[in-house]
Amino acid sequence: MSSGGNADIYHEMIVDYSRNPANFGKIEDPDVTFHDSNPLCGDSIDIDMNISDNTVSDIKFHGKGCAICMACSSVLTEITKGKSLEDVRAVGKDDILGELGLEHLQAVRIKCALLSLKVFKSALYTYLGRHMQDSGSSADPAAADAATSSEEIDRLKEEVAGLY
Amino acid sequence: MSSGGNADIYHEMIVDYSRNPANFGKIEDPDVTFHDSNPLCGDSIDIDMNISDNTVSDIKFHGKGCAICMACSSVLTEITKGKSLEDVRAVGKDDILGELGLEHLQAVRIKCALLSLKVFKSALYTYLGRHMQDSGSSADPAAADAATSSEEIDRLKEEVAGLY
Amino acid sequence: MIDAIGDYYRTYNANTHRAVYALAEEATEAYEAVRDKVAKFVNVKDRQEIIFVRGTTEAINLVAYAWGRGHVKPGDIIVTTEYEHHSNIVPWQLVAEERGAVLEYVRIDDNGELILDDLDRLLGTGRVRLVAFSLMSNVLGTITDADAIISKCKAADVPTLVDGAQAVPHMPVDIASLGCDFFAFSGHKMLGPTGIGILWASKRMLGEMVPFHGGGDMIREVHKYESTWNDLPYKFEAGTPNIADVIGLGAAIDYLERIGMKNVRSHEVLLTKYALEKLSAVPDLKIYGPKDASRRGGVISFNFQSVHPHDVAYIIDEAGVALRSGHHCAQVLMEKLDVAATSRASFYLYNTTSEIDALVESLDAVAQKFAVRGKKEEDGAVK
Amino acid sequence: MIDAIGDYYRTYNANTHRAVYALAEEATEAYEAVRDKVAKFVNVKDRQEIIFVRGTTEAINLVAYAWGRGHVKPGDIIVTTEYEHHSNIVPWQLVAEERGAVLEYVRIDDNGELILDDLDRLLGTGRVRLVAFSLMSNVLGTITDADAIISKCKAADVPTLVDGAQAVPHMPVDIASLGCDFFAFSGHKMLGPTGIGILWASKRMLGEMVPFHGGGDMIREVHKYESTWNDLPYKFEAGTPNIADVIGLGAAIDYLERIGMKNVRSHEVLLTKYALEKLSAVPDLKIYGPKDASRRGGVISFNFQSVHPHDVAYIIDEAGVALRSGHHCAQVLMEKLDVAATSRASFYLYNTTSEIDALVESLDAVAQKFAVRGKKEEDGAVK
Ligand SMILES: Cc1ncc(COP(=O)(O)O)c(C=O)c1O
Ligand SMILES: Cc1ncc(COP(=O)(O)O)c(C=O)c1O
Repeated sequence: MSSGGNADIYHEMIVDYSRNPANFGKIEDPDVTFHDSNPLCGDSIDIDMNISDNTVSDIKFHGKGCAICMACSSVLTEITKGKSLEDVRAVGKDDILGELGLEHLQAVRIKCALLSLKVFKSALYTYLGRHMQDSGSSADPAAADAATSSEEIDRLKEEVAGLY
Repeated sequence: MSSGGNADIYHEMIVDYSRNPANFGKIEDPDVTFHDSNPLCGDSIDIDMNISDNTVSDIKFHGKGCAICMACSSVLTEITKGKSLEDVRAVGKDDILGELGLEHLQAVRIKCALLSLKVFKSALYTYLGRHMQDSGSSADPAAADAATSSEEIDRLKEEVAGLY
Repeated sequence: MIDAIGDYYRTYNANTHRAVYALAEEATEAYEAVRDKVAKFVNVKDRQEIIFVRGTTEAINLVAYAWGRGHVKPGDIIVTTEYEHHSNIVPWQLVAEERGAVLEYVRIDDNGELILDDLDRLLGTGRVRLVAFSLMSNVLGTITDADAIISKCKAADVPTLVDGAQAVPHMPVDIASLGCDFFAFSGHKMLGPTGIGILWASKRMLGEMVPFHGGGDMIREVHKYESTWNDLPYKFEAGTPNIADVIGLGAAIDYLERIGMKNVRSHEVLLTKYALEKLSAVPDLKIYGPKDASRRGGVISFNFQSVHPHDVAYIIDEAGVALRSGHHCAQVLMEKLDVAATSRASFYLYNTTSEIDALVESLDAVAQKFAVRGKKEEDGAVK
Repeated sequence: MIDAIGDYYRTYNANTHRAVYALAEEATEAYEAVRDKVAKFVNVKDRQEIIFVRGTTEAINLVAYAWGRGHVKPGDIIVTTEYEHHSNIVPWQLVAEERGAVLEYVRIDDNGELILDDLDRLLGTGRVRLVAFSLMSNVLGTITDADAIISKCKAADVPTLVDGAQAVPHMPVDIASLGCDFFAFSGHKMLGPTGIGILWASKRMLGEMVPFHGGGDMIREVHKYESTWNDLPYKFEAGTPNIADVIGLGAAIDYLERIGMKNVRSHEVLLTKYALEKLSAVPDLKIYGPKDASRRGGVISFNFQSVHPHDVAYIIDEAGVALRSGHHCAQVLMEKLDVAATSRASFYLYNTTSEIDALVESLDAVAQKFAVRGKKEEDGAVK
């Protein structure tokens, strides 16, 4: 009956990240912040971000989560930090899972692994939505440049809804 | 799986009674009347009675019911008609079932057989309860004679509740 | 189906959703897989709209509490029909009383079909808040003209609830093309276990609904003084679900799909045609509902003029066709037909014409026993 | 239990109550016999007070709807405790919000036992309408001092609801001598099937209650515009009951009675004592709840200071003792303990001390893997 190899996923990298998560903490007065939780296990993650020049200039996370959640959150922040908005919009679950050798994670644990990605994408569309309004009422050409269509935001929302 | 011998209970006497029930009908302006039904099968019976000199001087029933119900109602009215209140208070389910050879009736059909007895006993305590009040406020010695203690009425109510 | 339930208890008996370990995962997967099966079986696109409940009764009560109490206003009209099961009448009586609304009925004609003029008249008042009807009468067998009703209601912007308890087991049902707002049915009527049923409701309606039962699994976060709710469908599935019976229902659906609902239906049409013909020849027997087998399902209700259906069922207990006598939880219909009860034969995929022959034979014997041809003198007369 | 359910479907699968024929009679008898068994098992004198529901959650919601909505008034206080399951919190939040009442909590002390001074204070306001508490915490194992609570409530003329979901499977329970007004429990926690549970309520309370679900079986007579209700307990059992699972529950009760609940309890006390001792030796492990095995049941919750319980459960899935990690549907308690989740081991009559040894061994392995002795630098710190 046992699915076997449960413990395999707890390799050194995961354990290390869970003990020393990367980019763990809060940003004072961040450009955008988002919170979500998994109702079944009680994991809960906040992500704070600063965005300048269409780039994730800083990102930190905090909250409570299991080792899988902590490791994936760490990897997510490492992957996205310093990247352009365009690049991070393309980050998907395979990028996170692949980095940690979790491609074959069981369905129940997928939520642990992807909670932070969900929060990240939510933070992103929150930022873009706000930014779009701003750019509508300002004459800043850089902002107009970065402005995103509302379809793009809807697409992100859908992606979040379909994540797990 | 079949309990066998179901049809045995439909002997001639039952069929006859169901086709020609005894004392079927209504009494104009009866001394007491009572109605009840079986929620599961939809059988419903009314009993009307006249009572004089502490005797069931007349009794009729009407309503809808199966052959068992009709036969038992017929037997009940035949047994009780003309009898003293004391005697009819003692009439029990075995008197009815025995008369029709239904001693071994299955649990589900017992309700069909005893609905009219339940209605009869209910009519009786309704009458006695009313009568007790009457006798309290009147000086009629005959009434006082027949007057029943409220315990006796409670006992009847309990009997009704425990019938099936 | 029995095997599926036994397997569940023997192997992956663990509570769904709650725990991490492998047993629980298998239980959750099996449970959720049935949700997909159900969605496919009745053609629902979005699995989040499938809510597991105890049965049709709970499904309709859920709507009455979680939607009805918030949306029915004093003076509103809730419409149902004369051939409904109690579970599609009593919940609306309770809501109507609580909210100061009224319950009105679409009547039936002599053929046992709905008089849709009644619906037009009621919709014309502009006060109708909901129209609730069964897709197939469990007494008369009548197949409701759901398309006509739903398009009238849509035109009047009135939501519809369909009781599919009798229809889903006996004919192909396509909720998407029906276009109703709520749809309820029961597992035990489709060869599945007791204790499990389904409410389907559109996302739009579910979004308008408050939670029904509070408790485990339906929450997102519980704090001392407030809580937030879980996503659909879990918001409406509080407490330990009836896991084993959901899995049993899945097995029943597999079985029905292997046979094919079209085949189930056409087999029943054949049996019904045959039975209607044979039963018409039984002396003194009144048959209720449509005479045309293409407009009805395989339940046939009938009565001898002078033998109580209770007695009929009891005497022919051995005939090999499930014959029930009673009000079939449709007392409003009984009142309309002016009887206390009816006898009802139900045909399903496993029945044969020879069983119908056996039924008719035993009915003939009953007729003989009670000599129904010779009418009793009193005949309902009250002296 | 599995055999009983299989038997039911193979032989007497027919709806209870409704039909005359023999199959139905056997089903009804088997179903009703379980009602008697349940009554005897928890010492209830009157079988009419035993209502079959889906589980504890539905039982408590039934009370919240059918009694609560009629009796809780604006400004009233409903009292529950910090160690309740969501099913004994959320229904009261919903009632409180709807009726303009407030929900208040009896807190727990560091030992995981209720601070009854809180109850005295609340009862002192004279505004308490109901006190709802579980007889045994499903997380801490604490056995509630029900006698003290109920006698305080009786003195203040306040009704009490007892959640017995965790207690009934694990210790002898005598409802008559408890003296509460409502009592709820679930079949699946006592080796019975999922999908079945029990609400017991005193005749007096049941008499004050309006129907909950409307539908079949709960009615006496249904007319178009009004209905009358069936006798107890059927008034509260609408729709096709979960017959098979009721019968399965009967088999589970037979089994427990053969063993004897006193024996179940004393076996668990032994295991709990043993486990508490062994677990205390695991490095860095915090154990919640009473330390005295005579004041608690055989569920033990614990946490490593620096390994998430989710990971613990996953890693030791093979240990042979059911170990769950999560909030155990007790998020209010988690908030109080200041954790997201706990690991929880549950002991029952079939467990042995060698399984506890295996558990402790694998916990040691987890501790080693995560090297819990060497604390990580950040340790909860937020930069
Ligand atoms: C103490 C307690 N109360 C209530 C419940 C809820 O029971 P159910 O999910 O069967 O409705 C449970 C367990 O699941 C429990 O442990
Ligand atoms: C048409 C119809 N509606 C509702 C029901 C009630 O279903 P349940 O008793 O499973 O809740 C039934 C059958 O029992 C039915 O035939």
